[in-house]
Amino acid sequence: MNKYQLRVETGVMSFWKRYKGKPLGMIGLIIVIIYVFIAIFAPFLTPYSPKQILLADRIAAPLWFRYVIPKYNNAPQTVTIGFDSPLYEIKDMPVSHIIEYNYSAPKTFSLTFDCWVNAPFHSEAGFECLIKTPEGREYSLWGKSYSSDSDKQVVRIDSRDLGLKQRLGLTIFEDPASKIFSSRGDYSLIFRPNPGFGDTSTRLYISNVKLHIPGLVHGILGTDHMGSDLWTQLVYGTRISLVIGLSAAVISVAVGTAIGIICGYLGGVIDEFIMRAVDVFLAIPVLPILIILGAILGKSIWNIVILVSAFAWMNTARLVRSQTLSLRERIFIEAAKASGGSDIYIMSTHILPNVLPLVFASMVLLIPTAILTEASLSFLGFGDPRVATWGRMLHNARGFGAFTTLAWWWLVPPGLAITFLSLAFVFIGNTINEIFNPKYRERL
Amino acid sequence: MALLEVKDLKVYYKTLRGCVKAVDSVSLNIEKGRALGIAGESGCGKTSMAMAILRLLPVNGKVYGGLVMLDGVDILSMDDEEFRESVRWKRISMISQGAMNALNPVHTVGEQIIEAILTHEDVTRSEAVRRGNDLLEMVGIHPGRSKDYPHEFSGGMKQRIVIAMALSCNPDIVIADEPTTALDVMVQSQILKAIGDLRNALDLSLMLITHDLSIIAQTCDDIAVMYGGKIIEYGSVVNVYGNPKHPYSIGLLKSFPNIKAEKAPIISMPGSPPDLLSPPAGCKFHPRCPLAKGICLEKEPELAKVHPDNHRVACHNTDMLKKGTDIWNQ
Amino acid sequence: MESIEIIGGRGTIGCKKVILEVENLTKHFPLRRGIKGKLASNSTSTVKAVDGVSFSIMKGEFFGVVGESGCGKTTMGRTILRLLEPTKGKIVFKNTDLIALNTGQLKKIRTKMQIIYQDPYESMNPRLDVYRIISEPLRVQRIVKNLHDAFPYIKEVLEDVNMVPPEKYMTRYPYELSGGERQRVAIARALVLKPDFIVADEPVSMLDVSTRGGILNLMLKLSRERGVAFLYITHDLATARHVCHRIAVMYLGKIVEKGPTDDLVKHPLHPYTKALIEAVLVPDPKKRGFGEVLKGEIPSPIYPPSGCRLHPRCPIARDICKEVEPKLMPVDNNRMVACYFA
Amino acid sequence: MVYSRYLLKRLIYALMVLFIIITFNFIIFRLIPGDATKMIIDPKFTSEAKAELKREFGLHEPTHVQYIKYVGNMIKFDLGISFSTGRFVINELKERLPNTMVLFLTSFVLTVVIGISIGVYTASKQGTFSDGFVTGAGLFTYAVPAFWIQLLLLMLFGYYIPILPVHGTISAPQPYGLFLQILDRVHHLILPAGSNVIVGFGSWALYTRNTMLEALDQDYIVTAKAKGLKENIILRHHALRSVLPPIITLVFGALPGVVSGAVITETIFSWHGVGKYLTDAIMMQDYPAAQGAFYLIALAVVVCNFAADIIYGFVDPRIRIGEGGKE
Amino acid sequence: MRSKKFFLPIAICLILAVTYGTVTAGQAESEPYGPQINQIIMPIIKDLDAQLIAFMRGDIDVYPGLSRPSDLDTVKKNPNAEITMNYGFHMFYLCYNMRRDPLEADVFRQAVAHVIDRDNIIQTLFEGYMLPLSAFLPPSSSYYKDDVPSFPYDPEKAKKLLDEAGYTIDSATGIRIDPETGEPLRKITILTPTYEMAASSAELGKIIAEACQGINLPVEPEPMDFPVMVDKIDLREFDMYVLAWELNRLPTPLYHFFHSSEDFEAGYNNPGIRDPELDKVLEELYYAPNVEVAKKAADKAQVILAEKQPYTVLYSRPYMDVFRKDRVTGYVPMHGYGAANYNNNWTTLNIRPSEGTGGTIRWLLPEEPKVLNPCTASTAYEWEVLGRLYDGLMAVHPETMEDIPWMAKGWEIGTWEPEPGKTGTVITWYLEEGIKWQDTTAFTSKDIKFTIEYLRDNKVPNYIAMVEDVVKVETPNDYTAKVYFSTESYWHLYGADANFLPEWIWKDVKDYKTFEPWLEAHPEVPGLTKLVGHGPFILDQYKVGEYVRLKKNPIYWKLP
Repeated sequence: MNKYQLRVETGVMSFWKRYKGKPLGMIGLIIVIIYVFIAIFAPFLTPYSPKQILLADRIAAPLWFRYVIPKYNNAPQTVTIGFDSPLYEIKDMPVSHIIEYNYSAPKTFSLTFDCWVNAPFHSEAGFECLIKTPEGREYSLWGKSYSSDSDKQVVRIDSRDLGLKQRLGLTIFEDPASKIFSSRGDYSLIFRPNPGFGDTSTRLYISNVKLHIPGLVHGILGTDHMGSDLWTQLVYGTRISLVIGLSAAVISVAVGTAIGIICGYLGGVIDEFIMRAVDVFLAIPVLPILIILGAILGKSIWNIVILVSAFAWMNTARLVRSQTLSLRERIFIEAAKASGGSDIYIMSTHILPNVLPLVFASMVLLIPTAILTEASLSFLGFGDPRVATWGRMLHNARGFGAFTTLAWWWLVPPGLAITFLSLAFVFIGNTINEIFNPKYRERL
Repeated sequence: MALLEVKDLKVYYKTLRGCVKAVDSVSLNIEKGRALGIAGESGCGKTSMAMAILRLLPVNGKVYGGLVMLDGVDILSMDDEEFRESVRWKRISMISQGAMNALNPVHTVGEQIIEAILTHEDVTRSEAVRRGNDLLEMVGIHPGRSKDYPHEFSGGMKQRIVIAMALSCNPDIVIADEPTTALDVMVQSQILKAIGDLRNALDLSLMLITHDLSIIAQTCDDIAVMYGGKIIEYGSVVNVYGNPKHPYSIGLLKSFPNIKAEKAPIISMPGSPPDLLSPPAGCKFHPRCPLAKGICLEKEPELAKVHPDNHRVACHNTDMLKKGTDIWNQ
Repeated sequence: MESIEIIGGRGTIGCKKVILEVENLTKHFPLRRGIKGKLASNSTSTVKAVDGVSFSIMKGEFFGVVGESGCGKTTMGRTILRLLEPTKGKIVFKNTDLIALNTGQLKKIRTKMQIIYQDPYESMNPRLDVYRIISEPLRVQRIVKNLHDAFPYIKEVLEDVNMVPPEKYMTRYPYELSGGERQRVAIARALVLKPDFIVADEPVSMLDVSTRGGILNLMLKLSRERGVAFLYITHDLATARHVCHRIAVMYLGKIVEKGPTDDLVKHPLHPYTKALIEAVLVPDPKKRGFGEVLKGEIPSPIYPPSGCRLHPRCPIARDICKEVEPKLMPVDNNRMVACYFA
Repeated sequence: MVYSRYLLKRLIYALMVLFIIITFNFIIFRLIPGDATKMIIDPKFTSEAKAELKREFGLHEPTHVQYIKYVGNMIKFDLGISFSTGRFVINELKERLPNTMVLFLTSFVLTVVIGISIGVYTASKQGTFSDGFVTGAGLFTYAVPAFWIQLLLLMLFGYYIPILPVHGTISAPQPYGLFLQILDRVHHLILPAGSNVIVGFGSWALYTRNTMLEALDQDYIVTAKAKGLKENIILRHHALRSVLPPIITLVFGALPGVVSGAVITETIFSWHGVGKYLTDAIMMQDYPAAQGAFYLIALAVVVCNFAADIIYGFVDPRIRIGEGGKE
Repeated sequence: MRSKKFFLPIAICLILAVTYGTVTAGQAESEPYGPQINQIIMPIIKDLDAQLIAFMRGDIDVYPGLSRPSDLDTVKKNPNAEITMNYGFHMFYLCYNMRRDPLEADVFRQAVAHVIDRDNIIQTLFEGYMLPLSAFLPPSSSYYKDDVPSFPYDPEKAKKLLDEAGYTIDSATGIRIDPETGEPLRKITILTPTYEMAASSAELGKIIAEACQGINLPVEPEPMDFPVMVDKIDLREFDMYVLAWELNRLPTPLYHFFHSSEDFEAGYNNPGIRDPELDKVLEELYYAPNVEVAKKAADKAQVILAEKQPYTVLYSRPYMDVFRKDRVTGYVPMHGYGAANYNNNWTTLNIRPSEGTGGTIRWLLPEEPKVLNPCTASTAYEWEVLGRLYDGLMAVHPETMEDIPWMAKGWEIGTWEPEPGKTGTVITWYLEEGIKWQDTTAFTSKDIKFTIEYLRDNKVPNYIAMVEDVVKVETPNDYTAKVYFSTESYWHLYGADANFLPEWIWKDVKDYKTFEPWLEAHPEVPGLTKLVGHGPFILDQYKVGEYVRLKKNPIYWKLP
């Protein structure tokens, strides 16, 4: 088949017509559209913000594990119980509240309430706060005596508190939460005045009672080491990855194309010089230099974009240059010159449109490279510390115990997200190449 | 019995846009020691035919019918390995289109000649080297250069090397596909002369494929003119050149100015060769033929004998063509 | 310059107007050797593609330049149009010294001189349709303001090159045309500015044999009817003989022989011309035999032989040929040859 | 000889690159905001001590003097003294270099050899499966974050099924006996090198297959077939041999990327090598150390590229004999 | 007792942990004879996950300084793990730049102190395993005073304080108004390390900032790279920052941290407190002739500091050292240093396999020791190795934290007149006899003289503060050394107990900085390097990046 019989069609419509026929290209496009959708509507896809912490226990598993993995069948979701009445006035009878707890034992819990007493001077008003298990065991969590009126006090009881452990007769490495909530059924939260609470004028007021049991399963993807929602991080990471990938690719390809065309077309010393520079740039190991420059210039997203572009334009420049070189020798360029076309006219009317398909494809193929580079940087801890990216999720997973807790659900999703997005762009880029540049086969 | 006999050979290519009948029921013979020229414009199927004979068609091309008999043995139905061992190069060798590309740039030319010998013949390496050197000498290249790489030779020399290579296993038939296309006239002359000399010396059969009628006129005994995958005229060169019977052959001959004859107008045939994806019905030449009539549009003409000396033509209008009628006069 | 062409013996061949005069045209390419090479460049490492060529072309004349590949004929064609900058020499086109022109002036004069290329597939931007391809010169030269205005020009010129109906072809892309059609489009593009002079660089060598004649005849017709002068560059002496009024034979950047076509073909004087003619095969099995062709191949133009450049291959070379380069000398009124023994 | 001139040219070029890298190295580390020695200056240092320290690191001199000295030092491999340890950077690098070389060479050679072999094999066996396999493997290399795969493998074989070591190059303590020591090293190499191979071979396979297929379309392959050569001779002797030069260029061209990969691999598998040294040094803002490590890495790349040029010349006769194919 | 660099910003020595005495380990065996094992292999594992898995798999027997509280869950699953927890000399604090407005106002700082919910922070960030602090010395210190004025979590109180001081809330911005300018307060930032460097510190900064915002103070966290942060702190370009100190058992850091003479660029007085009364007390402390005076001064200083709040001290981190109780025994929990620290001689000497004696113990080293040169080694990881190669003149009692005789069987603290009218301290050491360097050379008072003069003359930075006041060292005989200081201070006792260097090796060392004694073979004794100490263990092998192997010193003077 004669190479000249290769049909080169122009026009968006005909391109689209042919693109439509490529299944991989369409899959890629659909995936990218899904990602873009996720990026745009991130706030609507998750109720949390990526920086919100303590949504559940640290490294909680995904909620749906309950239905899939037997081990998690009864794992608790985050339970926060606020008691109906805002204020209890307790005289001498205990107040108790039934808490229905139907999960397996949690790791921690906390209980907060405000309390104050109205007590005559030198009385021995006091009370304790306890939890009674379905079996009838009682655990006293807190207690205090007052010898006079008190100001309102915020009481915060936390299962991890060493004092509480001591109070419960546990060693410092034992865990009150799992001890107390070891069975299922109705627990009672009791505020019990001291025997001989005092004379009739003594009043104990308790308000804002809130029991919080962080869940061991949470959300779509569970939580990280700070109890922050992983799905939220994943969703917001999409934004960053797309922004970084697209802008780095656009910048570097624009630069590369301009340089490539100018070098290829004008040739001479400029070409020689820039191509040597390209060689030098290509000989520099990218990641180390990005790490160094990133450390020096600061770790903002835009610095990363610029740095990634600064080390990604060379291949485009080479490609465009070689294409331009061969185009320059093409007779139709000379024909345009023979008609009196100026250099700029020729570069813009004849060369640029002819390299554009190549450039476009290489731009699309650069996006995953940029995304991967950013992910690598973030993974190594050299990314922008202020934003949640997929690379950072992996960094955290590695640094904060995904391995030792075997929390594969923390490790797998960000990688998959990167992979699918990269694959999608590769599909699109290859399809564009197939349509526009069938002769051109780069090593993927 | 002819040395090589091609019978009703059909070679089709499957492409995305449809089936291309590159060679459509072609039959021809080559006798021992004779040279057959295949003439035709680009895309007429001449190269496909050669490739089919050597069983070197690209993946999408396939022989859909016909026989290729070498000494009465059908070589198309032969087992791959057997064909490779006993036919390729040993019986039929090839001088391919564009000698520049027929030599592997990363091996020395000597090596490339020797490996053919070593593959097919049970000789020692030194014997092969000696023969390689002889061959080079035969085509006019100093044997000392056998250690050089292809890019160190000029185009003409490379072509000579390819010829030497083609002769390395003493084949019966050499298929030369446009052996001089990329060469200058002067070198072309040299090469063709060399081929001719070797053919005489070695009593080779030759199938020479070219678009240039002058080359066939100068080197071949017989000629087959192909158009649109078919042979439309077949005969000895003397007959065909002297008395072409097909409008296409006539036009083609008239398109070649003869520098050594009186100046004659160059004619041009209107239109262009058929698109083999959707060839015209009937005679494939009819859209361009000045003589085309009703039957030409419907029925494909047979290749029929028009002269006792095995001159065959596929045209419905043979009888209308009297010698000297200037059908292409514009 | 309203001049009379004076050839060799200062005789006249007629009172035709000279449209182009080339004098001692030289084009050397420096070898690409990188920055370091450039710094230490010495004059010997250049490709002497065109080395002192002189001739002139009349209005309406078909002037052929024949030679093997590598003889510099293509370079010469481009240098004349100043698509390549000449190293030295003089090109006078319609009384204007082309070499002295600046970019703007050059652009203007390009309307009067055009080029047709060997490869019709390559000479058009594959991303443009016929209409745009042909209208490009008009737009570049600001003869029309926009694409739309170019319509009458394009219609006319397509008719001129026998592409009828023109509307059918205007919207096609090059890949939808056959080789012959493309070459017609190329001619149309060259013609649209109504030039006086066209360089035709092997315009038919890439075409199928059956369509060559049409293109040649079309060019002949144009030169006859419109008085367009052609510089016909080819390696094919047979077609050159068919169309040209005069032929110059080039070898290694030099013209070795020059003269009216028939004269030159029938009675070649220079051994090279002779060999060239001998080498042309004839499509006639009755006239078999390869004539005496020169041995070897054309040497590298980087290191051309001393003296007469043909001497290493020349059957009649003598000692003097190795040392002193023969000048292109007039033989008779119309012919010039560069050989001591011609 | 043409080849030697070619080599000289490539050598000059390599030196030029090296020089640029040295300069670059010099410049970027002077771009650091503030004083580079800040990290090591203990607050209780007196001002004389600080001045002394600056003298020690040569920071008291004017920039151009520093630069000249710097270039000289780099050539002499005097990479300065680490801020964080006070040791000569070159000594610290020397301790780590063998580890890096082992990991790097093993994984790179394996990746390339396996990749190319698969590419050659699938080129000869065209079919849906091999097509899909090679394309898939190529996509895998291109689109999947290598470090992620390494993390997954680490998690799988280090934690879920703890059969492979998760850090380091040898056991502590090293077993006695050479054979056991080698075995021990191999055991530690499996995960890092193996994961590199898994994520890396695909692109080689795909590229090799593509270029092989392209080469198999060449006229000289058709000629070779016509010559009746055996299939695998054509494949190896003609096709592979002629695509080797571009593959070799690519092999060495891939080095900078591989070095980048090594940085991550070393971090993930706590491999005590130069890459990890570099990241640690940057984390600690130990600039002489980072500079030294980077210089060593860049130098390795330059040397490898030069080696590539030499080898390229060997495999491509056009370079060795003349008519520079690479220009 | 070897006090090295006497205090380190925590992140420089990275996350080394040290201890307190609520101990569950095997009972303290104070029999000071050892070592009981033949060798210690210290695998270097930097990766926290890898450390944990190595312990869980049984690749290490001693896992000092579990640094992520979350790992406790995993460790607890191992029935053979014994966790010891000891509070150490760690102190995490929030520092205010008192040079800057509005932080110079006492009430402002006190208000901020009131909004910090230490308990909550400790529970959410540290699983409850930190010790909330309000005093200025860590509780392991014998100078710790716990009954200082405190500012417990009470946002209402904070609001009230501010309201009363005139910091009213601007209705437009919702930000409090600076009473001096009448304008809303400017933005105030809290510098924190990045999440990468120290996630909990970063989170802490965020929590404090949010708490401040809750009382209408415009405070925001600003995470940054640690070196940049240190730089800014040195240049006093900060409003507030959070960071930790790793202190020692002496109260002298109070002087460095808060004496006005230390308030210069890059000086230790980061908050920039200049309080004459405090200065006086601190000088008393710093130049105290004896423990009693020091104790009193330290108490006073802590009270003043608690009121002034130049720092708000937040918490102290415990040391959680984990042992495989099925494999090893004999470890001694200790105040201040934990059970596995190199300062804890008792563990070093007593630790032994659960069954029998001799054998090997695998002891995790969480960082590369890098420099095994006693003059330049600065990180705790280096001392984890070096500390076992050297021995001190004094030792610390594991329970009482008192100085007890060790290589010196006794000492005297006296005074002299370095010049007329001035008083200086003289420390006289009386050495045990028969102590030998590991290469069998005798350890004598000459070595003390040499070392102290060597460190002083070379201005070795790690020691110079300790020995710069040394005027001379006299060695009346091989077992007596008199060290003369030009100033009077009880603390010189610790200054004169450096890591002693064998004179015959070090006297030829030109540049102590580039000397790499562990890489040079000992000229006489095979199997030994030039890193010669007198401690219980000998450096046998250091495979960089992999492990350190120590073997028993067969001529250790305290062998059982």
